[in-house]
Amino acid sequence: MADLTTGTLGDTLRRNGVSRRGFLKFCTATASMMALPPSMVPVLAAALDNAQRPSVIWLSFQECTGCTESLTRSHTPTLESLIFDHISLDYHHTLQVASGHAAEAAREAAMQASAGKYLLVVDGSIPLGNPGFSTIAGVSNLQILEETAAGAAAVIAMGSCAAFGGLPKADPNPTGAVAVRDIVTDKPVINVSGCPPIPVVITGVLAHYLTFGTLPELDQYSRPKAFYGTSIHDRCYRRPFYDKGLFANTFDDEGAKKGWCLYKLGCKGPMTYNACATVKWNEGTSWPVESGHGCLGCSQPDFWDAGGFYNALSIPVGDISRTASYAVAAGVALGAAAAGINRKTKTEANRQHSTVTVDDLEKTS
Amino acid sequence: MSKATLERGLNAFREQVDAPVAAFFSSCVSCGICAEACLFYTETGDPKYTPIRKLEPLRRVWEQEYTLVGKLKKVVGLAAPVTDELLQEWQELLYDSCTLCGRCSMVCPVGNDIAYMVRRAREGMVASGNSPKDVQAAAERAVRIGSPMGIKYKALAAQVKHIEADSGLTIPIDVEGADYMPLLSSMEVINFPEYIESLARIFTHAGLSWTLCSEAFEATNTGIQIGSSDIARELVQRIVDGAEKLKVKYVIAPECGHAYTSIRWEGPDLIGKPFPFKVLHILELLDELRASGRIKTENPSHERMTFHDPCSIGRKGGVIDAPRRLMQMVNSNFVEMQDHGKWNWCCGGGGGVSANTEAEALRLKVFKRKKNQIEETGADKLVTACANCRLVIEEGLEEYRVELPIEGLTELVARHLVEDK
Amino acid sequence: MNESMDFLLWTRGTAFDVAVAIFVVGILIRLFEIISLGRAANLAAPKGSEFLPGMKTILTRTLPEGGTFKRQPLTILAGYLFHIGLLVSLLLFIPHIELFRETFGFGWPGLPNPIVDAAAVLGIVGLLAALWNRLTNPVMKLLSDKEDYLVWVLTFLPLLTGYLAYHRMINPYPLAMGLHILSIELLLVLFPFTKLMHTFTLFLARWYNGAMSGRRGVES
Amino acid sequence: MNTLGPSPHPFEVSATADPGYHNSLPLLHEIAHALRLLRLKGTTTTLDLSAIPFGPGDERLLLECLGRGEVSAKLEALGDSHIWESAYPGVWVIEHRNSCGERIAFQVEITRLPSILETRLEDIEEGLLALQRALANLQTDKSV
Repeated sequence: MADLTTGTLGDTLRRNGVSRRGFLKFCTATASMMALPPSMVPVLAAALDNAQRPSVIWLSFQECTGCTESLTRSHTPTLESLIFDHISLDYHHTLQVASGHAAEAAREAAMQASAGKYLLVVDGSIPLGNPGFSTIAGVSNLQILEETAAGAAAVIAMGSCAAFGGLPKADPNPTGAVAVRDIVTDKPVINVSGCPPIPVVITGVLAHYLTFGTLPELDQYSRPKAFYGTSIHDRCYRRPFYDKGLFANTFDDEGAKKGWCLYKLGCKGPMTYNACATVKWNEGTSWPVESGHGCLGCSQPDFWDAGGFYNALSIPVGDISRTASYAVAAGVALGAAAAGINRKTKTEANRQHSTVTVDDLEKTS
Repeated sequence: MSKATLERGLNAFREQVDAPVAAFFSSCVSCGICAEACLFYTETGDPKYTPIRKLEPLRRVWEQEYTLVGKLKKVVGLAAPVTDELLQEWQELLYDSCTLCGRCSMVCPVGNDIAYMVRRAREGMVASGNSPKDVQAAAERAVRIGSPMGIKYKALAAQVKHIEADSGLTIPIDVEGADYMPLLSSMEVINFPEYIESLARIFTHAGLSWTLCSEAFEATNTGIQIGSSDIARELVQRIVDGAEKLKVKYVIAPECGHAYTSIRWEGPDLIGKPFPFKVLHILELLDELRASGRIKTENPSHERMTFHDPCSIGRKGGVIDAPRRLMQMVNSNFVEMQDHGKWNWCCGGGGGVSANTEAEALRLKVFKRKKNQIEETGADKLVTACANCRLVIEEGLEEYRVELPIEGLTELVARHLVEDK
Repeated sequence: MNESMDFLLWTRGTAFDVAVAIFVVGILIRLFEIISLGRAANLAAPKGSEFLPGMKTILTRTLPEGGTFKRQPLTILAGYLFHIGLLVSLLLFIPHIELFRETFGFGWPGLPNPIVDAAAVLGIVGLLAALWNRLTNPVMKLLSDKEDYLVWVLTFLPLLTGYLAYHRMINPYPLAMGLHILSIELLLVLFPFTKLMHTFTLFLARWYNGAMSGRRGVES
Repeated sequence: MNTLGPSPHPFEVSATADPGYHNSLPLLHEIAHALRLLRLKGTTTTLDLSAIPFGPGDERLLLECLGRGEVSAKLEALGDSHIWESAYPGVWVIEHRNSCGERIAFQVEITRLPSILETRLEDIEEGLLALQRALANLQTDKSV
């Protein structure tokens, strides 16, 4: 893994015995993944052939390793692996054999060797409440991130924790968790949100970086538009049911069996931007909505605190029924008070009435 | 001697705001539809005559005295106050250009009874001294002399004597225990004595016991027109006293619009107790007599006739079908105006407007609507049931150089009674 | 950092609670304010009853009298267009019904989205026509004060933001949704203290009108 | 391994029953349109099926509709790829799989011959060299 020999991706592939048709096939798949039009395949092929081998450092903070799982599980040797074979993953404390000081030494070596050029991938959020909440080799997450980010070309925040603070940040956020973007402000940060994120997204980002030497176009949340450009709702195959007003009301009713829209069961598809509906999960087998469960909105900021998972999106976060009941009680009390004041004003006016006679008709001048 | 002041006016406005008024003001969304129901707007095209706008002074008092936001606005000085200048400016709108016809109240999409509010707003105008001089003078005559036109019982007695001599009929005066006590409007005494003769003819024909009351013959009530319940109460009380003294069972309102409103609807509320007698409009009585067969008519006229509904009797009084049945009885060629019954257009002289010379030019201008309505029917004769409407229409037609005879429905019925019973 | 999502959560949380509370309390205060002013007893012998004619007028005033329609077609058409558009969008859009179900414990069937969408467009067109009418019709122009324009804006914004959010014409979606909810909260907060109250008081007003006519034997 | 057969779903979907969604139908129209373009102007079109939100059954419906024609090819490079002409000449289905058999791209190409099947010029050059070398070797062997 610490092989720092330079070379292009084309070299790597050919060394691995990849034919030109194989390479074209690979480029076709990559273009498809990056949502590039098929006409871009030759451009992609030419660029990838000459792509340089980048160094990657992967840091994990307050996280559950789900992101790493998502990325590495069952995907060897795959498209991702081709890319990953090409990159130099110089530090990943979950995956690497080395540990402790040896591992940290590897990280520092990579940082020095490729200063200003390496990509930094981060999963997990950073606790600001107390540096001791999460440390590696006795060094706080914050310190490691600041040090490592300083020499990075760009930072990829992998997963909703790194991108938005995620689960650790859920109310009341006991560790004072923050996202990478809250710490790293002077470098490009690409958020690859999701809990976990779709693995090909990171491959796509790397492919883009390798191909064009730049970062892909990003949305408002610094997420690659190619994957996060459309909402789950807009790409959902159940969308026609939403439009027709056909909804599942429970998880076992006729509507659910017929595959109707899950909006009423709390699907957060309309406000969630991700590529699940087309890329799907588990080797393209299925995805949450297809398997009968609404989208949780895991690629959106604060999804954990955005009201009940099983409440329709239009339902407010709080207990609106209770609020309304209290308000009715308060309204009746205040209304009675207002009524009392009005009656007093009116009674007083009646009391002050002085009878009008024909002698009073002219105005006092 | 007390005088009208702004303070008294504001207090009167405060008194006049009740739940309906508050509900009405809360509901207005300034859609302007009421303007289309008001002949003062349709005939002039001047938006200042939009009915709901005429209530601005009362609206301000409501908002500033009876709503939370209005009170807050007043505290921080954001509320536009009701001033003497405002009331002066609004006098024209609340008096000269409103006949209390109530047509706007019928079209308001949110259901605002605008005429109801104008009637109430006038209380504040009177108390603050912003009522028309002419109507003030009429009120004074009504209270001091007994009639807004200044006539006294002496004048009526002379007319009665004259009619009795001419017709050979008897007109009972102050007969205790009679069943029916008809009231008269002073216009009938002076301009249309035929009405008194017709009454005598009808009561005699039907064989009913009736009497006029020398102390309470005047039905008109300037207090209602100017908008002072205190004055109106005094005038209603005279009628109640007279009726109670003679122990009559029925008081019959004459062919006069606002008189019906005052004695039939506002009267009991003004004196604070239900009447010990029943109040009927003369047309209601005639229709009852027709239905029970007590009066019989003959030789229905073939002239093309149309009927003008006096607003206070029709739209605001519910006497709508009776005149139609009576017209059918005596006329075989009856034709309706396009908007009739509860949708009738006002003659333009109700609600004290005809007594107000300052309003004359405007009144004649807006009469165009009635003139057109009448002309569209192609009628040879106009029948109505209000002496005031009759005078206003006569004047209006003259202004527009239209020749058309006008008759009261009571007279028309009386003329067709079967002679020898 | 996550401004739009924080904003959405705020509008769906605290702000919504506050708005609903002000709305409910405000409406009750207003209704109490009105009804407490009372109505003098009617001592004149009635020609008809009050209750049923009042109820009837509540219904009949929904339709314009023929002559009025001929003279003010735009006022009436724009009024219908926007009221129907607004009510259909508000009451028959499934996400809204879910909100009512959550609040009141019961819901009702909704309409397919394209129909609601069309209704919203009609509502928007109706409101624009109503504004144009207000600015050009001499009567409405004279009658209208700042409040009339304020309530127009308050009514227009939810329809507009709802339409934009549904069609994803504002990005990101949480911002669109947040703006939509905020516009409704604005409406809710100012509702009890503006002419928007007519939504509730018109029932009182129409009833009083019908009842007062009814006792005089007139259908109003 | 995952093949073109239907995957198990929590509810039943059949190609004949109307499940209410048919993203395959508009796609078939698009294919027909592209085929017309190919005939008139010779324009080739590539449709990336993985960018289309298929519901359960959609893919099967599409493939059933397209059917199988007379040409079928298998490419063995970085895993197997299957390329076949549908029952409608000019409409090709291309399915790329990696060495684990996982699908990495799925396309419909409307063309006379899918470009991936064409031999690259560089490969021809290299092949020619290799062939010449082989021939030279043969001759050397003979001469010996």
